[in-house]
Amino acid sequence: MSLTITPTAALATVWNAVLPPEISAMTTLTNGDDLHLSLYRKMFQIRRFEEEAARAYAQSKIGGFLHLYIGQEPIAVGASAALRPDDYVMTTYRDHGLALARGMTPRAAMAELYGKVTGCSKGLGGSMHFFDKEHNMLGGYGIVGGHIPIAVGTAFASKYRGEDRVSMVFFGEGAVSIGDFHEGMSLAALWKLPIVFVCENNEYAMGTPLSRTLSVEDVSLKALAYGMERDRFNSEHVLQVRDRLGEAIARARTHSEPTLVEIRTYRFRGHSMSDPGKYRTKEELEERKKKDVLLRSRIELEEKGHKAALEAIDKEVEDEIADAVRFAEESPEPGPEVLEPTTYAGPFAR
Amino acid sequence: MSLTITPTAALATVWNAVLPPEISAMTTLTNGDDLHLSLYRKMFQIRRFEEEAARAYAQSKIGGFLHLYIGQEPIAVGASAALRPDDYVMTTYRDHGLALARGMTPRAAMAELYGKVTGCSKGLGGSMHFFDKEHNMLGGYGIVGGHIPIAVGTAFASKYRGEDRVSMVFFGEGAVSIGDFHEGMSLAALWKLPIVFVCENNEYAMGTPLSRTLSVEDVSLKALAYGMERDRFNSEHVLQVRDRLGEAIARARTHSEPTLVEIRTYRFRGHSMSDPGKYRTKEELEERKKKDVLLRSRIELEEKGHKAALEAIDKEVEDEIADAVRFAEESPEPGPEVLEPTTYAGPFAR
Amino acid sequence: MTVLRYREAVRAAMIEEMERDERVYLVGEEVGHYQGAYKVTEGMLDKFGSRRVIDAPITESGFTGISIGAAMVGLRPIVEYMTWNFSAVAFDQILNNAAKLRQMSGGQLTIPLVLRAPNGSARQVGSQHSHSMEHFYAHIPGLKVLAPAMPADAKGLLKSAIRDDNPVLFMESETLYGVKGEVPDDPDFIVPLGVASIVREGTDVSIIAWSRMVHVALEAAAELEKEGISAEIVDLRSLRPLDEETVVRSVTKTHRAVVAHEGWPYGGVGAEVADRIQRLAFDELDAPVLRATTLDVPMPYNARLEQYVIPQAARIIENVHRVLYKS
Amino acid sequence: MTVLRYREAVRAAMIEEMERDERVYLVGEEVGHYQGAYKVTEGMLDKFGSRRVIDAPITESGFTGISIGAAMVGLRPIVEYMTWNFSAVAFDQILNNAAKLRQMSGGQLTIPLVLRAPNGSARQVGSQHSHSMEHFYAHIPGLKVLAPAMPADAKGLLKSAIRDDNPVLFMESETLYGVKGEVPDDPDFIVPLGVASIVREGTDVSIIAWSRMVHVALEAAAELEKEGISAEIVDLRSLRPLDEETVVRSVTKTHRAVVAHEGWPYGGVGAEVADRIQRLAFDELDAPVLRATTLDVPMPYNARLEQYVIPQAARIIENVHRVLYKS
Ligand SMILES: Cc1ncc(C[n+]2csc(CCOP(=O)(O)OP(=O)(O)O)c2C)c(N)n1
Ligand SMILES: Cc1ncc(C[n+]2csc(CCOP(=O)(O)OP(=O)(O)O)c2C)c(N)n1
Ligand SMILES: [Mg+2]
Ligand SMILES: [Mg+2]
Repeated sequence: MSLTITPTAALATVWNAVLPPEISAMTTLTNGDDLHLSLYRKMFQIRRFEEEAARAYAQSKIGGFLHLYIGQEPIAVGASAALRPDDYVMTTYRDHGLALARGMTPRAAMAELYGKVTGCSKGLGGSMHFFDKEHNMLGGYGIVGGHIPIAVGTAFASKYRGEDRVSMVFFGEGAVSIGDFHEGMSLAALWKLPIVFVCENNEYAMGTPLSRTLSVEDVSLKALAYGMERDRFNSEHVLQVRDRLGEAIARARTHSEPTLVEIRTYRFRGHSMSDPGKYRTKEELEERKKKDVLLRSRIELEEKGHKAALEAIDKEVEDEIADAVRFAEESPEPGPEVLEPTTYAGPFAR
Repeated sequence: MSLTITPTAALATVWNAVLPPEISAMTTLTNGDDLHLSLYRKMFQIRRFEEEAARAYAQSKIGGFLHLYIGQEPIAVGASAALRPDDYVMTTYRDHGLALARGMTPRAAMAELYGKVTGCSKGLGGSMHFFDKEHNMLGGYGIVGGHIPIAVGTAFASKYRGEDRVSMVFFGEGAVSIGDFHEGMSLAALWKLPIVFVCENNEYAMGTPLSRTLSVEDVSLKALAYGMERDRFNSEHVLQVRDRLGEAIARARTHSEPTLVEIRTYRFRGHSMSDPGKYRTKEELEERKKKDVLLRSRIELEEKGHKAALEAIDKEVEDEIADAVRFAEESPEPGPEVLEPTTYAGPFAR
Repeated sequence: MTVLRYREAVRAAMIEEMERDERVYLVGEEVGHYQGAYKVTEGMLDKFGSRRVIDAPITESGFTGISIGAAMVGLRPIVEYMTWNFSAVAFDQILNNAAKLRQMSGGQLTIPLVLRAPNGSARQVGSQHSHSMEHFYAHIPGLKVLAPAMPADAKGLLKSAIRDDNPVLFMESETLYGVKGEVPDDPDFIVPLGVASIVREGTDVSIIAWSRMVHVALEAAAELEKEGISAEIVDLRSLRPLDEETVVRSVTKTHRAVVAHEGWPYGGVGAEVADRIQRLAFDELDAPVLRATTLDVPMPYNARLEQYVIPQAARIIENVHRVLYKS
Repeated sequence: MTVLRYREAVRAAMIEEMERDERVYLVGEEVGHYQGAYKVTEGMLDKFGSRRVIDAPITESGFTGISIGAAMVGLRPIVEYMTWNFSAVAFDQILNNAAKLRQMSGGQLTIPLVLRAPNGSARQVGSQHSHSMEHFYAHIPGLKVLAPAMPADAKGLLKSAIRDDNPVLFMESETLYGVKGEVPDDPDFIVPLGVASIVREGTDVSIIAWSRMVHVALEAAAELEKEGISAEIVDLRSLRPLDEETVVRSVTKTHRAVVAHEGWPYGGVGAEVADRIQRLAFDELDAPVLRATTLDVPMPYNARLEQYVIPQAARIIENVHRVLYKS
């Protein structure tokens, strides 16, 4: 286990500087510790899953691209806590966190990274393309912005059918300049569709800082152009994420109105495994790691006397991940026979 | 000549209802009547050019699409009066007005409609693709929104070269939902390029009224998402258009900063010649025709005692258009030999 | 049987399938209140209401993506582009999502989606509005591509397309919309994908065509008959899947082939057909396979030049003469 | 002569041309501060500054359009896409503006523009990131398309492309970037467009390839030699214009041809080459032209399946055996 705990009281200072007080004022966390523990468990599972994935990648057991979510876990986990199981979610290539948060098994996830037929996408998708229909995790997508209209389409379907499902789509701040973001936002606002757009603003698009990407730092202001509701906050606590997204989800579910939510966050690893991350200083990174929301939860729960529960979680999660790795290692690879039926439903069209 | 003059004092009432007073307050027109007469002449030339084009289209002398600018003339003419000859302009398929306003001869324009080799684009482009490099009219484009980044690129070139040219790009309110509008705006704002985006909001995109296209009626609000300056006004007078656009042009020229300008206008004809325009009532159309800015200029100039000058203009323009038609009729068609050299510069690549 | 115009056959297919299946809806620019830019969807808004006949803003990438998303969760959208040209701004959605979602999800998802629009040259609409887009899309596994020439096929194939669980691209033609033909009324009438039809039997040469060019090929065949040349015409109807058996059977009989299509000569469906013939019927061929295509330049506006650039009966005849070594 | 890697050869071409001509600039994602996603542009920001080496946000359609506009008024942009896959969102700009502006303006405008990026499969990057985009673009008149296999050709052709007055699409390959070769230092060294090169002489069969597949073809030829089969390899280098004379000359000598390329089998450049050979060298052919291509499915992530789908030396050899009727 590579997670080291550095207890520190003074968290959340950099963050608050960024936002006007009314928007950064934290929602009161009136929720029970049980819930917090279970969300902590999920965040921790994601963290450990990805640490092991990084190790397997270094051993060339995983190929292609591997984009880690480490540092951003409270977003996927908080969001999933606010959503219903029948709500639809979609995200980018940085998709392990959301998939696990929604309930994909670490086995199906790790096996996919290993390219095994027992993986969630039969080993055809890899890290960037986690799909889990059963849990309404409708994919990780590789083209920046391209999944945004797709997600709007799932919201369209819910409205068409008169269902009260909500769709939630995640994307980086690097995606907001591309055409499909604009078209997805425009149509969701015009047609009043039940969707929440979540911009995970981790300040970098690959090596490009936000300042070289956007002429307006506040991404949530884009909502004004569409007459859409907006929200903006720092990811400071998994329950806060759950509550703030909960408001947007309620707006979608009850009034069929979309919201753009910008959540400020930070990724502790490079853009992908092949990125040495030279574009940011060691100091910046260390500073941000001190504000790790996962750590913050652990400390809070420890202070509240849940040491034993946390240790149990540690053990469970370690076992789960070890099991997932073993499962992935031992699973068979897909054979050529999977290719044609995954290209077309029904007879092949040549 | 099919232009009928109905003198009426009470113009501009519908218009003012649309806008907050501070934005609709008309710029004082401190300019000489000579200028007004010359801009009137240009508007009148465009009107008469298009009336003759419509007639020729009905006689099948012109084919393909023909999108008339009738009703919107003060925009192209006011804009051209505010621009320098070396500034770049680009627009949509509804491009006759801008081409003539920039100085394209009615001969080159009419010959293009007739598909003759003496046309501005050698008869290869037709109505939608008027180009006149000499006058820096860099085209009429057929793909909605596609020309917006192109125009931004000309502004990029001016800045790259350290020139103080300005680019101006025209598009309809139907174009603002498409990806290329967003990408063009995003990059112009981020890179601070000397360009003016002019949305000619004529309330309809083909048969679709603005309310079914945009979730926010005020198109100029889109500027907020990019931190861009904006302006918004009704096209009420050609000198007012010139002055208001002049401000945006000055901002681009002096500070290399882009502006989004929304100008409310109205087209008196269908979307193209094949559109019967059933989506709007006769009453609406008649009401709007009463506010014809061209007529307004004529009345104003008449009231100021320029009757003789106007009559001279009538005659000159009639002669010019008749000459253009004659020229187009008599010109030769392009032969197959024009095809390859207009596909590639230099040797053909097969 | 009723005599319908091509546009009416397309409309009938949509109406029947929308009546049959509540999950089917139609979205596109001007498909509703305006009754369709080419009046294909006339009356459909009145019949089905604005929930199922949806006017979209000019956002082809957006509403294509939305329809892929809706299909992914069980609806069966029909997307109308005003013309196929405008699908170019939605190219990524078609290539990377419509064609890939099933595969990326390891077969968990199906995308029952129809994209339809007029394709190819119209009349003097210039270079940005005259593309034959099938040449781009037929290349892509995961998609199916249809291009019927006859009203009955238009109806029967569109119904098959709507019932298909894959993304199907359906290519109509502005210049075919007025063409009349007998069309079965039976709501169960469908035409299966991937089956070519011999629209004219002949013995001396096979002309392989689709969409509007089938009619031009028929014209050419009538001319050729006067010279004593008997041309067989294979109407592919379906470009992907492509019925190579029927093509090969025809060439095995005639020993000579000309592929006639709109669209540029470099690559595309025409090159694919030529390649399949030379590969699968090499020993049967008495002459190289030739192609009568649009010339290799952007489409000019001028009427005469446009006709010169588009393949005409004369260009087919010329190529037939060449494969018969009669030129 | 210096030994350079392919990526260094590409970089050298850009640097030399940017030094030579102030109108040339480079724009793309991560080309500047990050030194290029694949380090092709390493050091260029330092050398030329942020006016001429420009990091762009993720707006491929936007910065492609901007570059077309800049080219239209006299600059000579080089656009780097992170990979050619991402050009799909700029497809309309390339099809409708880059390729059409000269024609729409009746020849008034020229578009001296280079679009470049790695193309084709990389390693396990999955179905959305493994496209061979030349098959879409070579179809379009108004564009030129290059796909060099060797460092010297990469340098010489890129220099020609930058000096060309037309939009030129330049296809590199992530898996070629590390390949080394002798490259002339002379700043006046260029390789003309539209000239194929015989990279291996042979008498029994012609293998026509481009880009990475030239190296795979060389591998196959070495194997074939052990069996006593002498393969000639034609490296097209330039796909549009396509040097059909060299191809025909080779086939006239060997009487058999296999086209080897990445990308799907339906249509595309491979079908075009096969079609040209059967058309222009019909009487010389002793067997049908065959093709060794990527299989007709989206690219799988799994490493072994990916290798199975991508054309390998074995697939080329198999097809050579077939055209020699040895299988
Ligand atoms: C259309 C497109 N262009 C470029 C890329 C390459 N690319 C992948 S991720 C990425 C950066 C995205 O940054 P951001 O949206 O902030 O998300 P993050 O990676 O920070 O989560 C880029 C440029 C792509 N996948 N798609
Ligand atoms: C991408 C694209 N989609 C659709 C069309 C068809 N089309 C041409 S003009 C038009 C309406 C445009 O309306 P607007 O932008 O308001 O301009 P206006 O015609 O009113 O001047 C449409 C839908 C097109 N040319 N390009
Ligand atoms: Mg980011
Ligand atoms: Mg309009």
